[in-house]
Amino acid sequence: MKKFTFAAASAVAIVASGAAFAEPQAEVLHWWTSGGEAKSVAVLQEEFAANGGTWTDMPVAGGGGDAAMTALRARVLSGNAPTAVQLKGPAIQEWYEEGVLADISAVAEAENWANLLPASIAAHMQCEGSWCAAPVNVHRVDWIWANADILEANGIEMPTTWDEFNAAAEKLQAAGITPLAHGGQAWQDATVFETVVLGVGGPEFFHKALVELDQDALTSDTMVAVFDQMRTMRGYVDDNFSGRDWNLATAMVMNGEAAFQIMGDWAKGEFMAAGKVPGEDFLCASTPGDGYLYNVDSFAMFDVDGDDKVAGQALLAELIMGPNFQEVFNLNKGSIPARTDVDLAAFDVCAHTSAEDMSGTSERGSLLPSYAHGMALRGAQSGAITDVVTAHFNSDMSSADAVQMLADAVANSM
Amino acid sequence: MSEWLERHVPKVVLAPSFVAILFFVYGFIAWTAWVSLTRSRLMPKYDIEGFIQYERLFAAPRWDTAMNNLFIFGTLFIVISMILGLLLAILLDQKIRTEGVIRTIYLYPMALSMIVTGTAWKWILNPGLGIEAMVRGWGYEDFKFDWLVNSDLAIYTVVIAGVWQSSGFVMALFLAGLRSVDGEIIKAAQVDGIPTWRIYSAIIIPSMAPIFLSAFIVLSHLAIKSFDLVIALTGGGPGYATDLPATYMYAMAFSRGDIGQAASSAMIMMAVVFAIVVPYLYSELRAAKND
Amino acid sequence: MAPILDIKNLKKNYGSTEILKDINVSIEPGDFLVLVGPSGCGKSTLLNCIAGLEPITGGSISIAGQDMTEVSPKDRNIAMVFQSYALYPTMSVAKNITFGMKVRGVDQATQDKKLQEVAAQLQIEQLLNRRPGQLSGGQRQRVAMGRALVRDPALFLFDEPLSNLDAKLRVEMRTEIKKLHQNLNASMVYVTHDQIEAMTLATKIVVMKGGVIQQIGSPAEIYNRPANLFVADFMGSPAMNLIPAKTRANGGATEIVIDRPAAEPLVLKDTQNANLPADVILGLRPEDIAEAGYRSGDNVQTADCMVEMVEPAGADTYVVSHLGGKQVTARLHAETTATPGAALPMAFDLSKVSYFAPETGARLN
Amino acid sequence: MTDMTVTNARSGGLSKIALRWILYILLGIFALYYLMPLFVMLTTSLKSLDEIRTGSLVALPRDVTFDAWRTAWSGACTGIQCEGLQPYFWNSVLIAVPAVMISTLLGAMNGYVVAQWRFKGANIIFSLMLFGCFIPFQVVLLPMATTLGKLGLAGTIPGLIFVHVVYGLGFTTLFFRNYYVTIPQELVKAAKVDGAGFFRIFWSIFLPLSLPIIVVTVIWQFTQIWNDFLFGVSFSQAGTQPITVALNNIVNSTTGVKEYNVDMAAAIIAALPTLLVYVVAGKYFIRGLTAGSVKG
Repeated sequence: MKKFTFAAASAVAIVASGAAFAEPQAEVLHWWTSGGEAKSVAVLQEEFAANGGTWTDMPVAGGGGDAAMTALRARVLSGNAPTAVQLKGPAIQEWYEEGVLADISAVAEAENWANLLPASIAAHMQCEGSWCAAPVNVHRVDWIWANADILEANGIEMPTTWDEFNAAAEKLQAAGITPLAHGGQAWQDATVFETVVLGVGGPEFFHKALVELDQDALTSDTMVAVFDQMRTMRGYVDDNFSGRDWNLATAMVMNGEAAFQIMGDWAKGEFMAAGKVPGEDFLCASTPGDGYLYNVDSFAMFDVDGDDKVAGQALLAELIMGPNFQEVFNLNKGSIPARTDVDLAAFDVCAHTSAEDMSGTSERGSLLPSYAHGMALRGAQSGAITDVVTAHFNSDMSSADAVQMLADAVANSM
Repeated sequence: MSEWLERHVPKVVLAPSFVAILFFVYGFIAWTAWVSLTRSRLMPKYDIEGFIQYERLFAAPRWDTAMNNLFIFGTLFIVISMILGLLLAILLDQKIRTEGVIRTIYLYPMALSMIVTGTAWKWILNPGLGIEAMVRGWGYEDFKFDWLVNSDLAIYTVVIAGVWQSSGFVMALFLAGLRSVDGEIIKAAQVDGIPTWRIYSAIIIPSMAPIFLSAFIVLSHLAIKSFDLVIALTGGGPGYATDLPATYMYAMAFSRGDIGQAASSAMIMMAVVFAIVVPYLYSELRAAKND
Repeated sequence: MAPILDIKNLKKNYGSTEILKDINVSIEPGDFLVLVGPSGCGKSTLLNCIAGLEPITGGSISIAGQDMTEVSPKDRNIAMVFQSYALYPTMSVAKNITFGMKVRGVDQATQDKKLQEVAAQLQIEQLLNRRPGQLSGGQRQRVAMGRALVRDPALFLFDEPLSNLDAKLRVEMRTEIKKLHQNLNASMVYVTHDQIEAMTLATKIVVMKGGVIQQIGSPAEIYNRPANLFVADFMGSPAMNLIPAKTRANGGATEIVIDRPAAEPLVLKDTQNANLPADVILGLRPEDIAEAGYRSGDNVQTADCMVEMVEPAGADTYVVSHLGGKQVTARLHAETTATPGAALPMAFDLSKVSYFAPETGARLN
Repeated sequence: MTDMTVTNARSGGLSKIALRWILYILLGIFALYYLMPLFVMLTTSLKSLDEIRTGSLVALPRDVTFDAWRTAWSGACTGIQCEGLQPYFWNSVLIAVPAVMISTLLGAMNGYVVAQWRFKGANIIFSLMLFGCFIPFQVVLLPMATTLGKLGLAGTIPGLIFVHVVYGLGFTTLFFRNYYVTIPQELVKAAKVDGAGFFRIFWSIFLPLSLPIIVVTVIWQFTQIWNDFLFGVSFSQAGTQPITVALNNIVNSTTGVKEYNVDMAAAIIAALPTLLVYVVAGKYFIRGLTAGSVKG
């Protein structure tokens, strides 16, 4: 810890000498606007201000960042790019290829980011060998949340295989409880789908199918089995799931109307906001199967003119990866820090599980990017897959047809 | 010089607007046409690659659904809004004492942004929360109204909300039309002992043909541009069952970084608009010539 | 005296359509020129060209000795009264009348003075503060006139100003305009499709058809000696009888032979006109056919005619009979004893006769 | 038109009363249809978040609280600032008011030219402008962004005003053209003879005549511009974002805690100016339409 502080201080020194006397400026485009999120980002702003910087806030929420991306394109085309932008996954590389990203390697190398981040996450932050983005957090996507009372009342353990899950669901259904709370929105369907791919096919299959887009994997029997499981799970969802917001699904679990929900760890925030205690009122576990699907939020720096803004970028990058911000932000957000050396004492049980699993899976090579949250694939491809997944889930399409459609859609999106 | 200016002042006045429209509408359409022939992804690129984007577009089942939906939604939205608008206008035209209040009630949805109203509609139409639950709560346990969650019927809920938003405006158009019909004709008809409904169907409504045309144009413009409505109400779901060309295009351009694809879908949309608007313009111009 | 309005070789095209073809008209100060013709004949377009409201394709227009061909309406020293009156709806009557002066920067005192004068002249003093929407048709008409009068222009232009009034009011206003013309001794150009208006008002009439002037002349000339079949038919009510006939020379006179159904052809002898072609169309106004004994003169011929219809019209009685394959109307005295189905001796006053060539329609005598 | 009830009166007292009842019941049913979403929004905005989480969404509030309204106006987070809609409200006013005024004035001038000063090609120009109404706005975002950048208007309020004016021109011109086309051309002729020029005729004669259609156009444009999100989000930057972007930021959070009561209150607040315009000017709206704009 001490050592780190020293490094940070020297980085600031480097940055400061590089952009002498310019007061750091940053206009930050992000889509964290709801109460908890906003408070989390505010921490960053305060630190930024404490270091003499001026933070200009440019929030654009909506559609999981779609609206922000619309605004970003317009800003870049008009030659008026924001200083820093909330970007994630392959989109970072896509923007890099457009030649509009700034290089923050100076800060990253001074701060030794390469050793502080799990390798697969660090890869997302690099563009052709240089650092171009700073990670904020790690959301785990493959969580299954449960109402503790319901499980106890029905004598059910948290499932560790999909078969166990199915058995539990049958039991619950017989008891008149909706087994799975789900919101029928495309991205939620995709979230469930990728956890099933991971659980049924295993990490290697997940990587082949949803990262490499290997046609053999996409058309394999395993993929048919995945769609079969999706069909089974469609039976565990209540009739009115369509279009439901995820948080209303979470509320169903809280209120005892449903037993399980498969959702990333932001769902924890909803439970906490309602005063529920993890491990007592509600339970968290990874979805069946080995592996860890991460959704890493990060900030990319755009090429801008002006020493003040360049200084702002360096300072921002450094603060984002700073241990204090990583801790405070993630405590608020429900996620865990991206850097692995942050003290987790203040975090809850679920976060601990998440952190342990992250380092474990990182070693085993099963720390994988979430396709549903734009970490694994470029927009066109992940969108094409989601189209098929949601079409299958919301109709009586056969698994074989779905697999065929999936292969076609992926080919057509190239 | 001043003579010249005097003679050409109308053209000079119109020129800036015309140039603006030429550039910002037609220039941009040309730009879109160009981009639709490229492989633009995240940002526009300008190397022409042929009709690859159109081939991809027509190969995408989601685009089929979007066009089908536009047809279903467009037809129903326009027809129902017109019928409802006309009906409400006729009802309101019967010397209603509270007309001001009722008219405002019918008209206000136009003033609301769909961003949030969509959520309210989502709840109302959701079987577990809204109308179905309410009616079941009254004891009619078999009552079913689950269009929102049914892939085949969800597009009709979009129609319901769309009609809700726009029919008030159509009502206003028709009400204005009814009020501008020559009162003498109606008096004459009443003296002849023609029943009220016949007066409407045979005399008043046929005389409002231009209003039907205006309403049609406004409604088709809304139908083609419908975007917020779908995003807020169904998000295009279940699945992509309620996708419309406008939402398809937006998704391609801005969430999927597939600008070439978005441009090609925009061009097809524009062709549809063209097919609707050009006959209208033609009739407008012909009418102008007859003056 | 120099002509107050002189139009030379005026042409007007809309695209490739010729609206006015080679128009030549000129009037003296104090003239009341009426442009008359069926709708679409170009008379209103001509008026608009005179006003400068429509650009012309060729030729020239001069007003009060000045070439006005390229001059804008406001500088032509004209005033105009429109068919729809074109009163400015949001302005009071007073403002309507003074608007032109205000635009031209006439001082307030002069404006007020002129306004009072004109208002008194037209008896609209009590209307000055009203809006056009609160006025009756006749009152609007007066305001429109007032707006023109207050200009005191070299030339007044009227575009069918009476066509929106009811019959009684139209006659009243017609008289009023005539009186105005006489009192002011102003020069006026007046467009109408109503030939009675033309006859009663004009000192000079231009009959137009298809963009071409058919005849220019005094009302009497137009009425008595129409230049062609069109003018003959258009001017006068009931219209001139136009009867196909054959001619043959008989000494110094000409015999006119007219077929009639179920009877011997009617033969009339014209002692004043000779050298007519074999086929002619004979034009005779209804008042030039009388009951025998009621008309005498050098060139009056009498013949029995079968009466088909009798239409009493108060002061006169119209009698219709069949001649040369046409219905022929005669204007008889009110007390005539003519009865349908019976023969009646009738007098044809050939001193007033017009002959037209059947092919060209041109006047022959 | 106004005497329709006279006939009903003649056809007998009892059936007349019955008919009136049916009429009012029908009108009432439709009013319910139109009011339903507003009811849901209002009741939700008056509930506490706990009540929403546990209770039915479509029900009357058990305890009425105005906290959500207060939060929406001045406390909700729209980013790291949690000042509610308040600061954005003025941005919207600064955008909408000039944009409505300019586009209305230009539309009036254009409509005046197209309807009353026809010259060769004027109709074609008008049709081209009208077609501009139909262009999907998503299409123009990217080229417009480039253009605004070149003009130096990127991210500024004048830039947003400019965009709204350009894409409002088609409709405003259409409205005024259709209105002015019903005014006899002789009015212009008379004024020309009176010595008035193009602008004088416009200011002294046509503009005073145009109140009804101005009301229609202003209502239409104000609604469109105030409720615009797409342009607002694309062509603004920090400090110039309009209220719809703020509303969207409050409402549309993907992974945050959802406060429906605040969302609904915010939505109603954001819509208040347009609602006010409708209530106040609704009567003139109908009158304006009656006065000619619909006589295509």
